[in-house]
Amino acid sequence: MPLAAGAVLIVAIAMFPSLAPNPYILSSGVIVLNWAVLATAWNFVGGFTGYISLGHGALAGLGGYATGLLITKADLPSFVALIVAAVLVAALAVPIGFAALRVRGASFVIVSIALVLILLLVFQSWSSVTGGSRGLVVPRPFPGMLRPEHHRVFFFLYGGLLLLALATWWLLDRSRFGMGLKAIREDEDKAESLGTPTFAYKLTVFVVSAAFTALAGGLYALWFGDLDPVFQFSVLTGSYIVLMALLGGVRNLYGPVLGAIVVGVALEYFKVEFGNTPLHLVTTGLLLGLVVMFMPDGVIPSLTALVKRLRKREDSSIREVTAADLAEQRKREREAANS
Amino acid sequence: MTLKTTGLRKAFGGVVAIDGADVAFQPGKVNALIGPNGSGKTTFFNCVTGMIKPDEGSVHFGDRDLTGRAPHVIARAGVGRTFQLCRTFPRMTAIENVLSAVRPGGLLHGLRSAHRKTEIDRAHHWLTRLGIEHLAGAEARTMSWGQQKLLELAGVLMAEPKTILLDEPAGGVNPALLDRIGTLVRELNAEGRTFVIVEHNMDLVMSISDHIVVFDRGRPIAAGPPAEIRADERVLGAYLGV
Amino acid sequence: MRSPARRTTWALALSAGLTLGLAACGGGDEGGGNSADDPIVVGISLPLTGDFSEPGKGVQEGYEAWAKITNDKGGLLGGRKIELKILDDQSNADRVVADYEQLIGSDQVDLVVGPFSTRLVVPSARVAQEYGMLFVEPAGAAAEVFNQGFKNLFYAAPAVADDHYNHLAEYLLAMPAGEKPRTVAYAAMDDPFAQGTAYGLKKKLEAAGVKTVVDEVYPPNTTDFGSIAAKIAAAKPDMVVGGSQYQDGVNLIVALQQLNYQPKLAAFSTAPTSPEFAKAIGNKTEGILSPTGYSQDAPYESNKEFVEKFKAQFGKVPEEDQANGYTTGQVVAAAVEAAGCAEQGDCQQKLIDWLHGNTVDTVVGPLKWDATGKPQGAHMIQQWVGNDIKIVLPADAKEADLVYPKPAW
Amino acid sequence: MPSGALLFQSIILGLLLGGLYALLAAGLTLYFGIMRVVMIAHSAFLILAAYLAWWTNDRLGLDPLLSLVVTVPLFFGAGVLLQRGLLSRLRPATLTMMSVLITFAIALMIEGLLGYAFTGTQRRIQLGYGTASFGIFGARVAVVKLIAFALAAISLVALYLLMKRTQFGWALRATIQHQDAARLVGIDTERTAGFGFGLGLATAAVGGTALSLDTTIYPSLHWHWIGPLMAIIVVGGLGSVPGAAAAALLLGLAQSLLQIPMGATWAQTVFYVALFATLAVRPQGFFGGRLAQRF
Repeated sequence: MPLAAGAVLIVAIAMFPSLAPNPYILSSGVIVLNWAVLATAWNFVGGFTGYISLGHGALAGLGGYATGLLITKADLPSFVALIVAAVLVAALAVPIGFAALRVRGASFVIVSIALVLILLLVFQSWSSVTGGSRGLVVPRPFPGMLRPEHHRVFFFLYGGLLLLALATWWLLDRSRFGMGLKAIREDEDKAESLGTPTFAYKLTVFVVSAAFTALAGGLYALWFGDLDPVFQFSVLTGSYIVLMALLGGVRNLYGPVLGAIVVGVALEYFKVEFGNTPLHLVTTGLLLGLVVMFMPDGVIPSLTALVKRLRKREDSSIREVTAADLAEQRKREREAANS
Repeated sequence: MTLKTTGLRKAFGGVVAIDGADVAFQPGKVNALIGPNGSGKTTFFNCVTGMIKPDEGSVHFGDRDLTGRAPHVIARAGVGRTFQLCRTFPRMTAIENVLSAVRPGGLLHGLRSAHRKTEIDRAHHWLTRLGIEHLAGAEARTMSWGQQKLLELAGVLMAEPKTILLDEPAGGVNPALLDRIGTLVRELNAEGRTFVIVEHNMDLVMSISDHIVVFDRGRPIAAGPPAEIRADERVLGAYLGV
Repeated sequence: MRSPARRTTWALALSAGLTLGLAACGGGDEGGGNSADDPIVVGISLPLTGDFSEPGKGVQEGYEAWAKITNDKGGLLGGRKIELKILDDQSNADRVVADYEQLIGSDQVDLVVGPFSTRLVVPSARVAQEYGMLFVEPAGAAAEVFNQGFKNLFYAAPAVADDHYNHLAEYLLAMPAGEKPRTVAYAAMDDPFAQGTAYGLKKKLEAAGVKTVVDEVYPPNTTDFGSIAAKIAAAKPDMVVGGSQYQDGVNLIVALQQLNYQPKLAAFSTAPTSPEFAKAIGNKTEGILSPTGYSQDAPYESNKEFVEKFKAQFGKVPEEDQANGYTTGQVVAAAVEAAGCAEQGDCQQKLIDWLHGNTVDTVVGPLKWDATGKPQGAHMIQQWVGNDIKIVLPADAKEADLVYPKPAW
Repeated sequence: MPSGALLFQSIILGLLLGGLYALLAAGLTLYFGIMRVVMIAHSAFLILAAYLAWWTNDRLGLDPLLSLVVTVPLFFGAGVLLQRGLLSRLRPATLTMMSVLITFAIALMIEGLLGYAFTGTQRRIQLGYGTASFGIFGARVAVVKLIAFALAAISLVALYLLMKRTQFGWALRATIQHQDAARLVGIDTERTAGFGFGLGLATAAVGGTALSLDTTIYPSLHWHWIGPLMAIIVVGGLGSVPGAAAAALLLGLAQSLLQIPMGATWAQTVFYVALFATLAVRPQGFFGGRLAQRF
């Protein structure tokens, strides 16, 4: 019952600021919620269609810069700028998606990484507009507000955005559109032969995902106040998002949120305990590798499977191979037989 | 509506897989496409259903030119197909597998719930008809090979195609199921659906088809009713490699 | 659809638990009282790894020297020892903010002082401002630091970046028309400080009619300087000015030398004052100029003590970065002694008010600030002569004469 | 209009750079040809090799070129291990996506370990002949750049001869062109694939040493290489070694020439513009590749 679980989440978000012992913990909470929104937004593409994007960090950065530039250059009010920025990024996602989604698999990942790198170059070089490596200072949306209060407001804003993203995911999941997307994830050719306009579906969901990602990035810009291309367009952001979503489980509504909480909290915790060392990268890489090799479906399905197995052993004969693997196997056998 | 190709040609590098094929399938009948291994039958299927773009020639369904169109456009035009190695959506339940074949309208249409009663009823109807209703809630990957073949067919039927292309329906199935598939094809054909079947099992082909097209080296070399084909020496020659 | 429901409940139960876990952890270090024995905890975030790790470590040594020297003399406020709490921000703006957030909000430090590099100063000064803390910093030299409207910020060095070359500009413009360099090439890192130094000089020379023939700005992570050097060498300017940090300056000089380009004058910020500089460019340092805000031989009272005790502590002489860190400490200490307090809360405003109205004697001379926290002074100019770097400008502080045109490198 | 000397100088620099790109892109193409793997960690290994060369020089006082004696066999072994131990164990259905993630994870680990071992500080080999150069028709060519180019060129020629003249090369090319067919004629494609990976990674070892001679290195530098390299293999047509080499020289030259009017950073975007244009207009690449559409 996703609704009941949603209620639990709402209560947890509502309670957290009053439970947080100091502003630092509250600010960490904002960061974790930011990750949760990003991972959920990523999952619109990753979870539904199975296309793994390592470039969502760039979309968030774009949302942040668009918000900041609209405020500083176009004098829009902060939150109007946020919405306009999300619309702009969604519009930009159309040509990006057009290049990236026409081809499958490898090329999509290449394009997603290239997106991060090219935007980094552009935002560093085009300093007359973006501020270049000096960064961009985003005016405070609530001038004069003291920092702890500022954190609290943004914690709730992020909470609202997360719930909106989850609700959208849930609605899509139940729709025929969502069914078509899942079919794409399972077998794109087959889905197409059954009448699903796969390219249009992929593009649409990519745009939706980009819009949510941009909203999270824009909110971050308003909260954080300083944008620097090196950190807004970092490949690392995308890899954390992928790790979170995969770890939590991409097929589950709350998987990415769970992943974001686990990884996000761990990141903050290790930073406080051990400082900020390059070993973070090693750990991230190691975890990502382990998840890909041994738990490609994430923690939630693995745990459920484990529980199921412990509960009723007679089920253990269920085959663990996919039809695609079977097909591969059969192809081999057939060719061997034909030779 | 007649499904027909004119001068269809497809080469992979230097290998010509289909070489100027002119084929017309008889509407309302069970058509069979036979030929030795490597004669280009599956490539032909892929060209017709848009999985591969032909180099030359055209594909028509009735008056409609489907040459080089995207697979989903061809599917929506009323040409459904199964795959040689039986492809289902492994992590989706049987009922979801069938429901994904609902012909989606525009994008807004797609936002409607996938679980509307009329669609679910239709899906259950096809699962029942194919005798796998009891597996409705099971994920496809947990089903047996034969069950998956039936599930795949159920999905195709859900899209309400006028013509159905089956790529080796008898591949890897046991004799009991083979009989069932044969009966099903005849029944579904009797309800007005055209079939085109690529098959190696000659018993099945001869027993259920009305019209047979023989492929060799990428083009049809003979066509006609089973009795005629059985007597055709060119066919024998093609199979024996004479 | 029963099993997804159970999964979901699972997930939520777990996440709720973690949320509470996050709330609970790190809640331990509440600030204690302020009795006379309690140390004064000074929170600092520094780039100990990443782009700015070299200067970051230099500043760290400066801070450490300050803490040791002050504590050896009995601490501040009649016996309270100084305790440094240093975090590594990896030269990363996101981290630097989280660091100060942690230092002020969670660790409840009594004072905070600045990180290294302008890019990191602005975000961290904002955190300090929004918590109402004094923020003295050793490295935010670029103009934009001072137009953010900060009221709590003070730059603990003699001059902002744009004024670093003031003495050199004066000297060049005073030369007879025939000798004066007529064409100049500028290459600067896209960094507020580094670019500020080069562009400060550029503005003054252009105003006097000296022609700019190349004007290149490169991002901080640039490693290949071949094309920039090719452009400069092809334009054959009389003088080349590099707005550099460290490695980029080294790389650009090497690339220029590979093309066998011989300018009459070469000025680079920061890099030439580093102790590793000569070795890094294969000892072909002849005639290179560099501005510096600090000299070990400067005659100020506290400087002698600093150089001597620093040598004893670290076994080497202090450079500019170390001096900057030390100066920052001196400024904060002066304010603390004058205001008679060092803790979060109302005390911080007292410290800020005092600094706005007074002059502080430091190892780089007496410092005073305008309302934006900008110091009022200029940098000395050094030149590599033989195998040593010597002060050549201004005239009253020089150790050697400026050599012009410079010998071939 | 830039002067002729500057133009000529840029062409020389572009060709020298293009040679290195070509060698590295050849490695990436090998992986992709063998098992449709986009090896994100290729450039991370490149930087690792550069660090080993730097370390050889800085800590042991030896010429950085000597590090090749160790790194080439080491990387070959690592490549075989990587293919046999990790990539060949992934499910074929999701191989492409998951292998990207695996190699991405490896890249992160290498970057992290380099940062841990050598800190994030920029490093540069200090060679006695580091600033030496000679003139050629008015352009100046740095000795170190020429050595780097020679290393790349020799390795490419060796790779070419290996692929065309040896039995292993035949087996490798057969495996790339049609795995199943190769198996049918008795080639042990599993083993060949492993060796192919080793060969690919060995190019990173040579490339890294060449790179270290004249560039500053830092742990996260590999991101600035993988982007252009991926663009090169897509433009060259995924899976085609000559295509990749041609694209590498062309784009390296374009980058170098564009630096004159646009500056170093903007010039780098030429790779990505080429990448997007290729995918939008001609996904199979411009130099006779064959695979992009399906992968």
